[in-house]
Amino acid sequence: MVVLSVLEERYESLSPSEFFYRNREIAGFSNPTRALYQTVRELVENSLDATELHKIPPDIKIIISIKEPPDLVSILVEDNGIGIPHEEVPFVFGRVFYGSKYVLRQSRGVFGLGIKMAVLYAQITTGKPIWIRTSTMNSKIIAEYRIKMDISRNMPIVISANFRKKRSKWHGTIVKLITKGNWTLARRRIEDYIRRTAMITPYADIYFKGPDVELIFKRNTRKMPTPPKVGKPHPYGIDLEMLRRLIEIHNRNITLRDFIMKCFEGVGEGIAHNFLEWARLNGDKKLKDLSTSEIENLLNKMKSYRGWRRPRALSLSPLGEDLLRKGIERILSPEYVVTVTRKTSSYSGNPFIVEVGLAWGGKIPMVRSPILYRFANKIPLLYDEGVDVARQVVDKIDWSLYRVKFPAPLAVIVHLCSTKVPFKGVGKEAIADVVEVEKEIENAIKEAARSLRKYLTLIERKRALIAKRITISKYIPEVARALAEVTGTSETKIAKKLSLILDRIMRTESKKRGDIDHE
Amino acid sequence: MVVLSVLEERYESLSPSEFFYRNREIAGFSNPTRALYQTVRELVENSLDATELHKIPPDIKIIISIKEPPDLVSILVEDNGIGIPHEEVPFVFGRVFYGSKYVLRQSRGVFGLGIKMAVLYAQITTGKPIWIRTSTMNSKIIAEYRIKMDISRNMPIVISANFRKKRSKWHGTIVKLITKGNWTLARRRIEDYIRRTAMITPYADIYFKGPDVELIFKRNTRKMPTPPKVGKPHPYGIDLEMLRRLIEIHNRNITLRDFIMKCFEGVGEGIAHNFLEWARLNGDKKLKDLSTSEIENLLNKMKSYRGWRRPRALSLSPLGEDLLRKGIERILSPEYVVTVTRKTSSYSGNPFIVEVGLAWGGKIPMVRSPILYRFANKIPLLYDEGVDVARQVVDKIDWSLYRVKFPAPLAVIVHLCSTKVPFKGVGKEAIADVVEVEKEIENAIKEAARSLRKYLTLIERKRALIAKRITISKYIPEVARALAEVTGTSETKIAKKLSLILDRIMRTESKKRGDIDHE
Amino acid sequence: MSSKTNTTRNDVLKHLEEIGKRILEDIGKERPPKLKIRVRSLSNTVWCPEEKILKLGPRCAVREFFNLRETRKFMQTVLMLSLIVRARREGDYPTIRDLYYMGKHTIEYKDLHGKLRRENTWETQDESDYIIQDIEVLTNLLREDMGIMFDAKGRMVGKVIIRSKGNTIDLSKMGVGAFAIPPNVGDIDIVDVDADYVLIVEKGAIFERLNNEEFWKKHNCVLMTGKGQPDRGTRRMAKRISEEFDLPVYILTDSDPFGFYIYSVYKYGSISLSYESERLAVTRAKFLGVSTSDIYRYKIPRKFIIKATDRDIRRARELLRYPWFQSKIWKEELSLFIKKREKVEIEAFSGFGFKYLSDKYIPEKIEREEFID
Amino acid sequence: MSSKTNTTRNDVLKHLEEIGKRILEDIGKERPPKLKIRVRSLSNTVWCPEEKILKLGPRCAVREFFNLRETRKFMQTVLMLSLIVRARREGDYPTIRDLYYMGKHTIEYKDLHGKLRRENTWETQDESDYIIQDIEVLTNLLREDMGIMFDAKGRMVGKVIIRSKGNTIDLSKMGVGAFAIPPNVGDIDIVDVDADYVLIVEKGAIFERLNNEEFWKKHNCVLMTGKGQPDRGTRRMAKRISEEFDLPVYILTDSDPFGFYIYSVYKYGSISLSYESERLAVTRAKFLGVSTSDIYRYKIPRKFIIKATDRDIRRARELLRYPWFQSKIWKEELSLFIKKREKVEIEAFSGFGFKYLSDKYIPEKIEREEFID
Repeated sequence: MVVLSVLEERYESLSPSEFFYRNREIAGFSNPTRALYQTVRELVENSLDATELHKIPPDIKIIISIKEPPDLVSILVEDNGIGIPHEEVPFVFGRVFYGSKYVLRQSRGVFGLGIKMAVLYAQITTGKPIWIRTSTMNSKIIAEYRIKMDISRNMPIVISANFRKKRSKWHGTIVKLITKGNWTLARRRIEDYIRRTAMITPYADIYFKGPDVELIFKRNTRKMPTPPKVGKPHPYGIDLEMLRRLIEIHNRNITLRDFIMKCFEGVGEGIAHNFLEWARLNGDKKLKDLSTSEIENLLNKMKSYRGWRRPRALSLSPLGEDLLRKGIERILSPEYVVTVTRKTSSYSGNPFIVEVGLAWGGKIPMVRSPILYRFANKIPLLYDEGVDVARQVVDKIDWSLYRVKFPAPLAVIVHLCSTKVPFKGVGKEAIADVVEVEKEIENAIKEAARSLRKYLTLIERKRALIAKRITISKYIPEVARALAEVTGTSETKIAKKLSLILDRIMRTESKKRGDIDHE
Repeated sequence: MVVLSVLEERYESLSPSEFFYRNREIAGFSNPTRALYQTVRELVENSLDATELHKIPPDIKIIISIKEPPDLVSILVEDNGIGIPHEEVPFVFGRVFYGSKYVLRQSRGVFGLGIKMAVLYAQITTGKPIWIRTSTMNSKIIAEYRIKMDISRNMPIVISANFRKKRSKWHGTIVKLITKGNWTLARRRIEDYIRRTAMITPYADIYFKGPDVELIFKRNTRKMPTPPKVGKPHPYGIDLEMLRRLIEIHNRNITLRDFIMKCFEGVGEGIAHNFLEWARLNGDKKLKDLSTSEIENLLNKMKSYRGWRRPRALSLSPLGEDLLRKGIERILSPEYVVTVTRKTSSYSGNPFIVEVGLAWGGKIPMVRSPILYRFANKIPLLYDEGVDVARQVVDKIDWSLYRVKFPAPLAVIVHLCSTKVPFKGVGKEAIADVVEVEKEIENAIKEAARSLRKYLTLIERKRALIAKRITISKYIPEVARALAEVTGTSETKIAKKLSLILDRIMRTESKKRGDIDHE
Repeated sequence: MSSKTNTTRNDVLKHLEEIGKRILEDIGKERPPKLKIRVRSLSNTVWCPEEKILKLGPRCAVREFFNLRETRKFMQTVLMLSLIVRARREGDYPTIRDLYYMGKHTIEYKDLHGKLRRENTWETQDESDYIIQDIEVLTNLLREDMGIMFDAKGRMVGKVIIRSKGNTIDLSKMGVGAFAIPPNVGDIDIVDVDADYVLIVEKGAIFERLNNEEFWKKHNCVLMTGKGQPDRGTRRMAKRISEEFDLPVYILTDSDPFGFYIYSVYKYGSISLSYESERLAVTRAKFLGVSTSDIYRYKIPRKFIIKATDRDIRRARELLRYPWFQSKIWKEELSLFIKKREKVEIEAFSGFGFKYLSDKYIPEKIEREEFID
Repeated sequence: MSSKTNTTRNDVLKHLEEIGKRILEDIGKERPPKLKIRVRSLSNTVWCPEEKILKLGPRCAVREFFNLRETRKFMQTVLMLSLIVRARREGDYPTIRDLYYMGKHTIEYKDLHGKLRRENTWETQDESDYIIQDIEVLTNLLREDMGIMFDAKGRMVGKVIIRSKGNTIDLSKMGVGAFAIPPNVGDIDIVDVDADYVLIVEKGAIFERLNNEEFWKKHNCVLMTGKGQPDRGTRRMAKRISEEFDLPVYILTDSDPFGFYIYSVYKYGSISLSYESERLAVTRAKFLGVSTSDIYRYKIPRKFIIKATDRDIRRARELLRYPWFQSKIWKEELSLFIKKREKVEIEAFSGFGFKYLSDKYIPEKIEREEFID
């Protein structure tokens, strides 16, 4: 144990789990309140990944209960996902930097860190192991484990392992752990998180039971977004290290041309040819013959060539306009919704898609500035809204151009899908202001806002016509009375005549307005 | 290379360097501007640790120059520190989570991550290795290395290594690397960082030369703060994992009583006795006989016992009131400075000391709210001032109680020393609002502010007396003229008499005021 | 005697009723009723160089009952018309505030959402006053002629004999007091004036001081004040004395754009009431002072000089754009003001001694003809 | 004839000079000079139940030249004293603004940092006006008696014969006009009054209307207006007619706390000028209306009723604390106002027809003695 060392400047190495044990606030486990919230998130997100990525409509159950003493909280999360191969379970839950998500596609977890941090935090605060029951789809058995971590060696410790024959068709994973946490303080966050998760997964049944709360979200669609595929890197997205590795793991006998076509996103024969010509590179050269400086040159050329195709969306899984609408409707119950899913775009070679929803009226309260719901790869972002690029875009937009005058019942939903979401930190709570992303969010919101404007204009015009009749009608008796006094003519007669003229005028205008509506 | 995998759900492990390579923004290497600034910081902080911790008055040289193409920047940092044992050099620079700082004492670097990230970033952006020349104090040779990293294996690659005999008495380390960076954008930050570093190290000679700038800070003292010692953990600061490990690495034959006395900060025979009695524990029980639940009970008892001594400052190295004053004077040239170094305090078992300086007048500009300079373990904090607890405390204080009316020429310097600084994130830029720390900062500022108030009161009183004479004197001619007109008496005569009376009154009051000054 | 009331009560009534009939005619033919009213904005206020007065231009606005933006004003116009007709029929002298109350009804109606709402025929007196002005323009009758009263501020004193309601009044025999000018100056006959000129001072306190000193007796003039922006009674009285007895009128104000503008209101009429200039403008009025150049000619000490505000400067720039400030001398004065950004009050002359104003400044300016016409 | 000027020009001058001499005496003996001036704050305004007027209490502030907080005011006081002495010596009638200009000098001095600075003896007229009030208190002389002029607003008409500067003026022979009341009512002799009472209306426009209708002739009264908060001339005139000819005075204001307060200023004096109540308070004044209970007694329609502002309510609460509003009936009226939060203007009666006010409301209230004493 190093803390007891009295030697000056003793050099030594640290295991990753040890590092994160010492710096757990990096991953959001800074205090019992935050840790409880973070644990729920990590478990729910794993469950969603285990279902959605495989086109299984998720059934997620989350049960939180308070133990004795009351700062011990038990968390159980169950899903109907693909399950975990039983031989992998100890490592998946007991080793930092071990997992299945280190590939180029959109998923909720990417750092392979969250669930281990939850295990680690539970272990150091309560000393209790994590309990897992899982079965894969084709497996004939159900595995049950109790696992702890050997933090200094970054290895799992299996406390117990049971395997029994599966009688039902059940597949999925149930995880239960007991951790230190403050339910009272974390409650609002957790509820908010689950509500927002339900918004972005209209096809999921979510059941949540806490010590003093129960939330049930039934799916309002069985349609699911297409799961993402694993992609190849885009030439703009690589660096020297990556290029060097790509060259190394390939058959070093292949030619430069074949290498480019085989290893990179969207590079066909034509593009490969054009690039090599433009870059004055010999496409027939074998990889093994490239010198270090030639590799550096290749990289520079690849990064400055303007002829590559944009990255494709294969590896992304946006919700799509229909599903996003469903999600918004089920949580916000608005009067009007418009959703926009943009085409794929990219920054630094990473493909991304922006989806936006605008929800108006209904149960949305009047607010001075739009309510914002942010999502990244279907993860709701709760903290740090102030520094998120989406907030900045929303605040920058001149809403009056779209006939929105605050206070107004307006909510904006922004969903960013990317193989690499440009977060502002490991907290995964705010998206950084990358120019390309900012532009796409802005375009998406503006596109949606144009539809909103059309809707509001229509509503407004219909109202204006009725309002005109009301306004003028109410003055008719007054005008008739005054004219009667001045001229001695009958008041009723004057009033009748005036009403007659008004009717005629309204008929004419109503026709004209009708034309405009059909534009 | 995993990115090419097409298998679904392939499980695998990641090396720490690979993790940070993929998530470099976590450590502040998000873009070329930030990376350049971060690289300078990491190198300078390593240099300061290599000198100060060993009572060597630092001579630090920082040279930045622009290469071709101009987004390549060369950074050289030289120190007169203790040097690195030559066999350790490859690991120190080429392996993540390897270093000498994983002990319980105050130092600038704690995560053992920064310098490796600089190397990693340079390597992936320029492909160039890092160059190091170093020699330890007693070594007869000077070692020169060129090193790269094998990122996927987290191992150093030694490109070249030269050893030659040392003829001079030189010791220290020179590091040079070429990285991608934007000097124009990073310049202001880097300058600011160096200026503030000079403020907190009045005993250091710092020379900085950039492409278009030169800064020279000569030391104005040779006194140095006492270097920190490596400490033992405090009972409040441990968790279950830690306790388990402490028990494991000790001779399991020793008794519980010996264990407590030997392994924990400030536990003598008396305290151990009192604790065991209070906790109803048998001090004679051998460690090896403790069951898991007994260990859990021991932990709970240790954490709830109120009789431990506060953690000591042995492992901390505050600047002290004199040095802090020197530092402030050399950078801010104020009219008045007061500094306060508080006694050791602690949060969650981590000892910490707060130092505060208030600087008034002189070259400090008039501001609407105090200028704040924040330091943690002698590291200047530049970003995220808005969320720092020190800013919150400064803003909360009712400065008018201390006779400060804004705009005023006031700067506040806050230095927090701790074996574990409660940062808000890995960015190391803002201190979290830990209650104990907040209270100490507040007390320190208030203590200093009381001295400031005394100074301002003194100045003000002297002024008030002179002002009174001026105010009344100026009316004498007017009063004399008016009375002369009304009564027909000579104007000069009246004026003379009035001046006489004024002189007499001022003499009396001046005596009275004098008394107050000496209170 | 052009500006004396020459419309009898009956004439006025007929004229007003005629307007009502014209509206009714449109309605009878099922045509949307409308009123053509000359626009009372600055842009339709024209400077008539021959008569040297401000007049309303020819531009008209059509006030249509079935136009959403005009409907409320149309209703208010016919309402006010009926109120004035009623007062004339009954021989009443309402104030403009009386008319406001007389006409204020509550109209109930259901809004878009079927909710019962209330609206008053007019909310504030601003609204009803605006309509009274519209009716003055529409009928080409002044409010005084329609028997409408208002708060009058003017005072005068001097060798003037007037007759009203059978009384003969000698305005040189008011002692330390003065004659209070009523709103309806048209109901007064001016029998005789024995004076060389009329002096109008902007400020009431200066009037009292000069009256106490019997300035008007010593200098054989008629002394008047309208207390700041003059009311219509004061203006009409000044116009009548000047025209009926062929006397010049000198106006003494503070030296600032508001003082200059007060002078121009006496002489040319005001922008907001330009439709009545023909009956109110004192064409023989001359600006006696205090002019901006007087500040330097009379070497007024710096401590009495007030820094002009941005508002003053904006006002002066506006004056420079008015056609009736286009004489060489006014352009010079206003440019000097804008350049120097300095103003003074009449009372600043007291810095030279209490009697400087009456013994030196006023007589000297008149004698040397150092006024602006 | 207690309130007529009975101090000659010479008396005044001597009195003022005496104060200067007393100060000089202190200085001659090398004692810090000081002035004892009665405090003019609300807290030192006392209600004198015997005389039924507001008076200044006995509390004095000592104004010491060598006290930092008082030094500037001391200088200003002796400066103002010298100005008034000079005007009296020369027989001038300055306005308070003239005095401001006469006394405004620039004092140059070096500040703490040796920088040359300038300061004026006073900056704004507020400052010099404040000192004039101090001198009134200090000398126990009214400003009118010291020959100081100000802007006077009052008008009157009725069967009143006055004499001033050798002129005899019949105030029933003003035609459609009226007599303008000057500041220095002390210089007027009231020769004869043939009337049953004095009616003071708050508003100028109502005065003009009633004068046009010849209300005073029909109802045999003297008609006056002070146009809102009355000036001192109007108050003194009302007091003199009432006392010298033993007539009751009825006051007609809007129905709101500001109207009630105007009544109390006529009757008892104002807080800010309580030192002059003895010479200005019209002790026989009665509040004719419009009272809060009148709103309900006369069933004024809701649309003419104005919602009281928070400021109105605060004002009413203040009135309730004044000793001169402690009669049962005033307490009831004010409490009713605070409860109902409603106010009306005099003109609201026009809602019943133009002549309602003059033909019904005023005569009826007087006949039935429905006024508040």
